Amino acid sequence: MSLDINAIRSQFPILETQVRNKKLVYFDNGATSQKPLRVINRISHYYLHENSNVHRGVHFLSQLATDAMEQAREKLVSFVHAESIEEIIFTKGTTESINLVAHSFGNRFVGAEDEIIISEMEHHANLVPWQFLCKDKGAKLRVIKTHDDGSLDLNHLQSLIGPKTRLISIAHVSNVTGVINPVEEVVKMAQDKGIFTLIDGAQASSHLQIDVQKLGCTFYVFSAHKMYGPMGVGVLYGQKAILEQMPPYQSGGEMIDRVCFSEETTFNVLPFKFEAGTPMVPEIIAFAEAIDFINEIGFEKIQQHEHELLSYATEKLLAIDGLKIIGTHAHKSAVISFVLQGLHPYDVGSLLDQMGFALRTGNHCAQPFIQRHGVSGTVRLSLAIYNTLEEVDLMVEALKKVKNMLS
Amino acid sequence: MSLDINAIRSQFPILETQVRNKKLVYFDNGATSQKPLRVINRISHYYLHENSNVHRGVHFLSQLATDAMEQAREKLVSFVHAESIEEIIFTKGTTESINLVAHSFGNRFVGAEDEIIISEMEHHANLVPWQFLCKDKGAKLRVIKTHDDGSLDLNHLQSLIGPKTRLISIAHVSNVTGVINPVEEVVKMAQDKGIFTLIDGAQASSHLQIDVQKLGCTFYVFSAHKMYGPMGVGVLYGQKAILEQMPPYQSGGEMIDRVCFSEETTFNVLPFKFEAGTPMVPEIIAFAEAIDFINEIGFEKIQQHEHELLSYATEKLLAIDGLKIIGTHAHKSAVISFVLQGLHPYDVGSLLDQMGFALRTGNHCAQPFIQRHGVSGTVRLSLAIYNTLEEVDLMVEALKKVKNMLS
Amino acid sequence: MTLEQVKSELISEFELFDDWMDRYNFIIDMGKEGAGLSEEFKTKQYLISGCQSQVWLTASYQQGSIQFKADSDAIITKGIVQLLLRVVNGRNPQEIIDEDFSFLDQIGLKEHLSPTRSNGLTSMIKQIKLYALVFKTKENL
Amino acid sequence: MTLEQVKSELISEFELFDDWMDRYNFIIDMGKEGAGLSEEFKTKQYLISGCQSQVWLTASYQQGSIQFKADSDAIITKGIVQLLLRVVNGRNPQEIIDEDFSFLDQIGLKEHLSPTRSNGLTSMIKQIKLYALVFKTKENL
Ligand SMILES: Cc1ncc(COP(=O)(O)O)c(C=O)c1O
Ligand SMILES: Cc1ncc(COP(=O)(O)O)c(C=O)c1O
Repeated sequence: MSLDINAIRSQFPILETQVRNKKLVYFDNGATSQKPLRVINRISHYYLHENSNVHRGVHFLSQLATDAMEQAREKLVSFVHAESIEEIIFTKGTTESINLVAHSFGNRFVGAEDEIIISEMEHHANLVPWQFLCKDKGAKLRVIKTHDDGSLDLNHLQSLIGPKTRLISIAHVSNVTGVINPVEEVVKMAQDKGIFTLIDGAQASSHLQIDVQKLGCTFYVFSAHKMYGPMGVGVLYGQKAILEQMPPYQSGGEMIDRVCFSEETTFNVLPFKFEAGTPMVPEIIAFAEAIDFINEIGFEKIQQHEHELLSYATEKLLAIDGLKIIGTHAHKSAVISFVLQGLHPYDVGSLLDQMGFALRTGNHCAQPFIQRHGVSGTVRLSLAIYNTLEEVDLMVEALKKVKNMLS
Repeated sequence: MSLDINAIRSQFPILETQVRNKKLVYFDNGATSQKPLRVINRISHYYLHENSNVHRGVHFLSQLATDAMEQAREKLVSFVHAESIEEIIFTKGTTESINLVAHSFGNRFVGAEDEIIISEMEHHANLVPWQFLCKDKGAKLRVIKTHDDGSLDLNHLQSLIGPKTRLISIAHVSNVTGVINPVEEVVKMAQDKGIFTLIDGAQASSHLQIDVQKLGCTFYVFSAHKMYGPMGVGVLYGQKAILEQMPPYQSGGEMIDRVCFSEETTFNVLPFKFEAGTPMVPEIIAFAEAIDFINEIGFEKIQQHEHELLSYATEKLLAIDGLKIIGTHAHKSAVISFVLQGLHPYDVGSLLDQMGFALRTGNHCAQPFIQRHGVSGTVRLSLAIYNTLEEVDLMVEALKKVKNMLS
Repeated sequence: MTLEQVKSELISEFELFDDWMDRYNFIIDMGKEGAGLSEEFKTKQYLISGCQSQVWLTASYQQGSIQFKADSDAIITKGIVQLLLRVVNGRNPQEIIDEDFSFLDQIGLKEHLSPTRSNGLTSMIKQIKLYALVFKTKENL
Repeated sequence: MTLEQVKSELISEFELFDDWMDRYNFIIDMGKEGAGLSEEFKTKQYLISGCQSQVWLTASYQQGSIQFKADSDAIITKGIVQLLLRVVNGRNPQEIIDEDFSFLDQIGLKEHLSPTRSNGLTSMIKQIKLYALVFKTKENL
């Protein structure tokens, strides 16, 4: 049975918005996805019926909010196939998750002369924190090269791995090209040498089934807002044994066991040790609702639909003269980055915007990767479960118009 | 003209909730306040009509979201009377704001043997980050004593200030007792010696008018969720000249100007330098809505109403035999912490909860302060603009029943 | 009585109560009357720390059955502790290991056992089961 | 023509356009025809960095009036830059300092000037005013 696209679209009222008197076509899902009504309503419901601070409260509402939040954590455990709730830490998003690891894992496990490996295609969020850490610790940052088709150069990775390598941190899916990295292989290469791994799943979690135990990575991170969930919340999955050895990151309420001026302050158990301060309770609860939304459709149908969109769009776009796709590797998620010969992505994006299309242009927070491909930026089309073939057709037509105007 | 309490309450539908078949009486505002409909609706509106990622987008929705977010920042500028938007940084909340300062200010301005002064009454969020920093830097933490009535011992503070003092960080209002600290005086004492100041305004921002320029503090921090706004967002106000000298905290997208593997990575301008990753956009926008809610009532009326509640509740509670208020200082916000002789706060709280009252019991994340008063915890009543004298009456009656049951 | 019988008995006792006040009065009475622990056992060694109330627990093992003693500084917590001990005292390790304590649910005290309720009760149940496991292991040596 | 006259002229020109396409075609033409800068000036020194398109700006001052030259790698940005220069070129420092550039609003280009739009135009206006200020200060020395 295939996807009932109308049933899905009807859950996203914003898709019917008029933008500049034209119907919105939303192709900026890699930046943030739209949210189904159930997610939006879950937040309102929380504030209308359950709102309270969590964990420390004796009273009914506080218990209600706490239970809802902890049920959401359980849902995340199943979603990524973690072992226990102790491995699921709520953060602001992918960026904070990686910063947490860079700080706490870095402090415990990374010393002078040690090496961290990332790749050329990383988003700044999986790049700058490691630059900082390396500078701080006197460690070295090694960068895996990529092939022209946007895929990882595994031979180069093999040559970078050495006795000093402590961590390999790479994207599951590239946010610029949509190329899916062979994370299983990479983790395998790392495990053989006792090297830790972090997988940046920001662009994967709404498209691919995640099984951290099967994968065997040390850390896996992602953001709710890119997977039909609310802004302001994300996850750090970490192996319990490693999280336990890491010092806390932020400190304050909730992550404390005992505070004293004379004795050592002691910390709460996992996962609370890493969750200082009042958490983003409604966002966490609505995150679970987004996961239900995804699960109810199922990854099989999601992938089938998105693959169809991707193939169709790729074919139609390549038929445009002078259009070049950056990232032509076969194993891809539904993202297409392209340039039009002689045209600046900003110009293309500005005109498409006038016609109602929401796309992203620029360097996609991955400046080194963009430079490597010798362009000043790309136009990026990133698709989601609610996009349609008709929208792709509209965009291809619009693009032809844009080309005419600019040439 | 006095407050139309019914008009206010009607904006908070959750206040009509039945809890355990009794009408909810919500006295846990110090932990988190309830939200007026306009704040809740603002979040839904965002997701239904404006949702998009901010700042980097060329397209219409992205511009809409960005403008709304930056207008919210402007609103915060006026709210605290900052000089410019560069001084308003959005964080997860008070805890993150303080951690940011402890990290970034700490790295730039605090060295071995330097001293940081906090007070005995601080919330763990304004205590543990400084313990961490001091341990890390080899600096010393000095703790201002408090008087038995819960007020700061300014003579002791005077004696703690020395040539090595770098920062004084204290609460504007104590979350345990409601005592309002003489922050103007403290800042004055610090300024005279070139000492920096941080004011933890978590318990002040919905009760007192804030004017950071008049006050002259270096930093002022607070959380939206304690002031009728959403969870998951807060503010760090910092003086531009100081923020500019501080290194970034978290790193990733948005806070970067230029990233390169060979050259030094350069950072974005203030305030973005300190806002890595996708921000909590709808929360920020709804925060501005909460500020409108406060401004439309006005601090004068808020204070008048809350003062009336406080006086009334204090009088009624003190009439109960064996009840002792912790924090009897005259200059107080609408918070009452009390103990009932011979009774454990957990027992009192559990029974009050059965009767529909939402109060907080325990150490209120201020263990050292609770210990100093020789109790195992308190029952805390923290009032807000929508609370009524009748609710206080109900609570006093309930408390008498509780006493009977437990004695 | 078997463990199951004690549980049924408890459940029937609670069924008699009309409202929360009766239920809590019963628990409070259990707390007041409970043997508790003498001060020498209220030390860090026996402490199970909950954030808001403290629980102390000791255990001894003789002829196949375990005997627990416990106390708390909060009377309601102590009362619930006494309820628990009524069920587990005199049992053999395996019985305790197998017990899921869901009967507390049936007598309307579920909320006190939520792992997010920081009164120390959840930790106490963990500790009770840990003792049982230790005694069982010793037995098998 | 005075500065106000140039602005009025621009506004009337734009009023003739029926839709966004006409407006953008005009801007694109301005961008294509604009003098721009020779490569030697497209260096870091003259760069005003926006995140997505780059703008380069130079200025010279003679007999009380300023002459700007500018370029951009994006054609729309360059077109808008040409519009701006049509207004500010040949003016004296004070006129430029006093101009608020809200006429861009009136010709439907407000969005390009939003400080949150990272195309470098806002920074360019800042830079134009900075030049004016510097020249004015020199004048008064
Ligand atoms: C691959 C990748 N990593 C990290 C991030 C950062 O995510 P967030 O902004 O939600 O922290 C993004 C989002 O753009 C991304 O695409
Ligand atoms: C005085 C004080 N400081 C800091 C905090 C921490 O605030 P948040 O949990 O919103 O980060 C609180 C909240 O309880 C507080 O009352």
